[in-house]
Amino acid sequence: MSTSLRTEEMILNVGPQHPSTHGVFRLVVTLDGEQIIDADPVVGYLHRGTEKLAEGLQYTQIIPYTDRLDYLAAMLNNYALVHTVEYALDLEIPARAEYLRVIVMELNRIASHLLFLGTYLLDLGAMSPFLYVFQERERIVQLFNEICGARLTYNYMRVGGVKWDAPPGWIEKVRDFIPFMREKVKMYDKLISGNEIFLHRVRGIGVITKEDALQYSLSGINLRSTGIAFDLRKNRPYSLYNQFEFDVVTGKNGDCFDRYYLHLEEIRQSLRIVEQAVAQIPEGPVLGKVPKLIRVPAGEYYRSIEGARGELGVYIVSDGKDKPYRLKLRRPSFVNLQILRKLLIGQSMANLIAILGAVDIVLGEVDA
Amino acid sequence: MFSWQTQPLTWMHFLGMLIGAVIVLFLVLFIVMYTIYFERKVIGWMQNRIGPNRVGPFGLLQSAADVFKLLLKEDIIPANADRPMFLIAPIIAFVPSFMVLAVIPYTATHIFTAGLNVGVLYYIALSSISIVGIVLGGWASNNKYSLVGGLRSAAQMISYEIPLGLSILGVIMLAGSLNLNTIVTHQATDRFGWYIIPQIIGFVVFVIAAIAELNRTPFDLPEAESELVAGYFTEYTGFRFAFYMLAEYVYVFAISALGTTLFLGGWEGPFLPSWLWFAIKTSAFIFFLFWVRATMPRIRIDQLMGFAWKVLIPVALFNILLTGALSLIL
Amino acid sequence: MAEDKQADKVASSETVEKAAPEKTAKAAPAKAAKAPAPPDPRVEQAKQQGEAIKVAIEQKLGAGTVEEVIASKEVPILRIASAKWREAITFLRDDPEQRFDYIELFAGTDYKDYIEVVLYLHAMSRGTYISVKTRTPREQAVLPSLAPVFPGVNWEEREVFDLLGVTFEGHPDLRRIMMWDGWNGHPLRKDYSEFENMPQRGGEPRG
Amino acid sequence: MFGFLKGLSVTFGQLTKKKLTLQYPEVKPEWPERFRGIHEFIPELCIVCNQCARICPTSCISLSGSRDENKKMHIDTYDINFEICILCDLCTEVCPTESIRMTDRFELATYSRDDLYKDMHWLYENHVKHGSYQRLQEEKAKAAQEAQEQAAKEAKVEAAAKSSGEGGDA
Repeated sequence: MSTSLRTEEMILNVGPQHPSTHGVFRLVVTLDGEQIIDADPVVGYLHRGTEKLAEGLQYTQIIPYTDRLDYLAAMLNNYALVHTVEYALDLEIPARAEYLRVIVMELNRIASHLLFLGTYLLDLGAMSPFLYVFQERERIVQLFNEICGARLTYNYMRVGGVKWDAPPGWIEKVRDFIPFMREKVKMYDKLISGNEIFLHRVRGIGVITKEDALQYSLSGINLRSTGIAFDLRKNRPYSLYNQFEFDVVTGKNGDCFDRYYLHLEEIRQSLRIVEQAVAQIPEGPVLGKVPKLIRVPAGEYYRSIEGARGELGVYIVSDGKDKPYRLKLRRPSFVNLQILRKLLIGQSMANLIAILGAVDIVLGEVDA
Repeated sequence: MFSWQTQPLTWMHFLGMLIGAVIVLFLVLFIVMYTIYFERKVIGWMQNRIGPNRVGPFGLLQSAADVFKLLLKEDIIPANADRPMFLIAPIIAFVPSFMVLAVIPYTATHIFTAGLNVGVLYYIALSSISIVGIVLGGWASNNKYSLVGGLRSAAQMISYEIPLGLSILGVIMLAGSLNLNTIVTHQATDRFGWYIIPQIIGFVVFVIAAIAELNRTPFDLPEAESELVAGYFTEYTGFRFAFYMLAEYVYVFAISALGTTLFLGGWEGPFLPSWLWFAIKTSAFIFFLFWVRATMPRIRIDQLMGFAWKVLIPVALFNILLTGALSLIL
Repeated sequence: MAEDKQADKVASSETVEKAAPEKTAKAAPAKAAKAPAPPDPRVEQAKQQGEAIKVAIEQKLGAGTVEEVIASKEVPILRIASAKWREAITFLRDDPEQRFDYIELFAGTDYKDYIEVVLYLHAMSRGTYISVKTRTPREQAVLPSLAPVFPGVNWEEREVFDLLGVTFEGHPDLRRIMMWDGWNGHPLRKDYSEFENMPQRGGEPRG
Repeated sequence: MFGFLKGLSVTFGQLTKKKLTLQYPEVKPEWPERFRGIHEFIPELCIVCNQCARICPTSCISLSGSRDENKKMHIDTYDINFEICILCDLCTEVCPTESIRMTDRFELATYSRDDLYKDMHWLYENHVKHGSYQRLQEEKAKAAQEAQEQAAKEAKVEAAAKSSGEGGDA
């Protein structure tokens, strides 16, 4: 008779309908007691074939589709597409349009980071921050609503400029928003950053090393949290970013706390950029001279921008027609999510949500 | 002071006791209804929302509507569940929550209170029976999340019973009695005033352990919705779910009442009627629980266990030593 | 009207299919010849850069490893023989002169005659980036997997496998990623038709 | 050490703050002028140029028109399938006559999918109940103009009556 206890691994399906997977994401976790011995992320539940659809659409028509990728930062997606097309066409963009783009992009980055803060704290069990962030986000969303008529799917940028000029008083509203937001960032610092329970749950958890970050092609905050100062706004400036003063904030340990804190810091940096942009914005047209039917010259083009979640790139193969021959989107969430398996193995089950939340994914972008 | 215990048991007295029990039952249900309402309002206000306001004036009937909804809902029993256990678990969790209320002295006249000489012990002993209901519910649901939730709650609640009991020991040493009525009267005459002052360490330990016993944020691991969906009652619906909810909120009231009695002087206080003093103190205690819930993230399970065994129990033991030493010296 | 449009769309996509192979097949090599006509200094510079890298690669891995050097704007594009694909990428990552240690983009394109896989490599220490690509025939599309070198291309390769039907040899976990296992065909291939490849309903079998 | 106390002070401070809840079904949100809601369609202005249907990324617009005796195009049917419309505003952007516009109506919930297929008449009526900004503006201007004309006419009639009266007198 055997005296050893028979143990069994437990397979736990986290998702696709689980409160903390932020959408339809499934994680098949194999557990040995409380320890995770394997984790298999399953994606594709939100796959809409954007890349395939884009092959049958004109460039202007693709813009609304990009709204639906990373739906928390649609302005940045808009920009990534039009920027690549403009790059391919070597288009000159009117100055005012570029300034408006920078303002809305940075505001959108703030809104997106705010939502990360809220949902991350909600994942960790604190529910008030989730409701607080929506207040500031609401102000940003209202600003967007005034400038482009939509709260989430903006469809604001056009090849060669932006669709609308800022309505009267809009720039002032953005200016008023900056000090308000600064106060709120301080409040979050006070509410969250010092909380012992929070610190215990995120410090030293889900550590990414520099080498791993590079090997796994991480980008955005996931990469910067490891200490690598790689921000496309600085390293490969596009739009007007070389004219603004801001810092690339990096973490030290690459743990969940760094990733959380970098979101707060990036909100501060984005506020700095918005402040400068609002102060400098010139008058003028907002749409440059663009042919009615945009035909990208044959060839292949890749441009990437610093999205809210990392390097957001658009790769266009054109055969000279008004529709792309192939459009590939480099979605930062999709690439960043790959490291999840490596981060989870060996951790205890209780850290799963803290790690998953800190990677900061948007399923619309993961699945495209 | 009138007490049922000193009277001979006649049919009339039995009837009186029965009526008294039913009154307490309804009173508690009423209190629970408005505890839930209070929680939703307080947390709503803290989150810049207005909270429930649709049913009745100021949403006062919201909880009643919720209870009705739960009672009218279909009672779904999962096909693979352990049927008898699944059915009985909510009741096991729920019944002790009411029974513990028997020893709480609400007013100066103990009309509804059993002046039990082992009142504190009775409370702690009965409240641990609820754990059985929770573990059974988690097990019988045959759901992995439920199971994890149920086992977590077993580990957590048993661990936190110890610091809870130890933190009360200090009070018992000062009062020299396990009877809750006596503890309240002692506090009125004690030279330090309410026991929160000489027993401040014990009080802090008590509050932390109480929150953990209640499975409330930041110790709400058994039902951590972002990890375990709903923990041990994931599979429960309708009135069985309502039983769990009810048990949870009765305990919120009961533990607040116990804390009030042990540390805040119970019904004792000047000018106002004693029941009002009791209500005010208990509400303040409950408010604190909700306030913490609105602020804190959730602690991790291993940290939670470590906290109980490595921090709370030593602190509580130290408190007992300190109390003993101080009462010898002073 | 809607039907008209539908028909129109199908027709136009067919014309793309017909027109594209000659055009793109021409375009890629033609560009090298065409570019000097209005000499774009960016392209010229990029090509020089590309040639230098080509020399470095071929020194290590033998002549013929780099099949072609072209450029798109300021980005040098090196086409690498598919047999040496992994070796070349490993070299580009590990060589102290190159140190292209970060993959920005991993994309696959169906060009009717062949399938091309494109990589944008970034050198963190220097801040430069290049594009490398390789080709594989459409039938029996097989490429060596880069996942052992860069674990971060794991899912990207799965995506290309799923949507374009390229098998990556040596990939640790080659499964469909976007579509479910019962899906027929590879949607991003140009000859894919949703009508011919009616997918199997329901996804994974239930246990 | 006591970082959580700071957090407690933050949440407590919110207790007295103004509450932000919008009592939605009773109180409707106020949308800015550019808000992209459900379309309204004004058939009189349409020249059947088909641009909206062509630019639509989801092909949710279908229309047909015919020539009248003056060789002018007239719209016959105009349908938008709101099951797939993504309210991207591209159709109003390309419309040369502004016959398709976006209102501030945003509630599209129905009990049946068939109800989401909206025809020309529904789209034309859309502004009446829910008030497209421009449309209302126009109507107001029109009403004002009519009132003015009416007043002018009345003044004329009066003047005429006066003069005729005078004439009668003479």
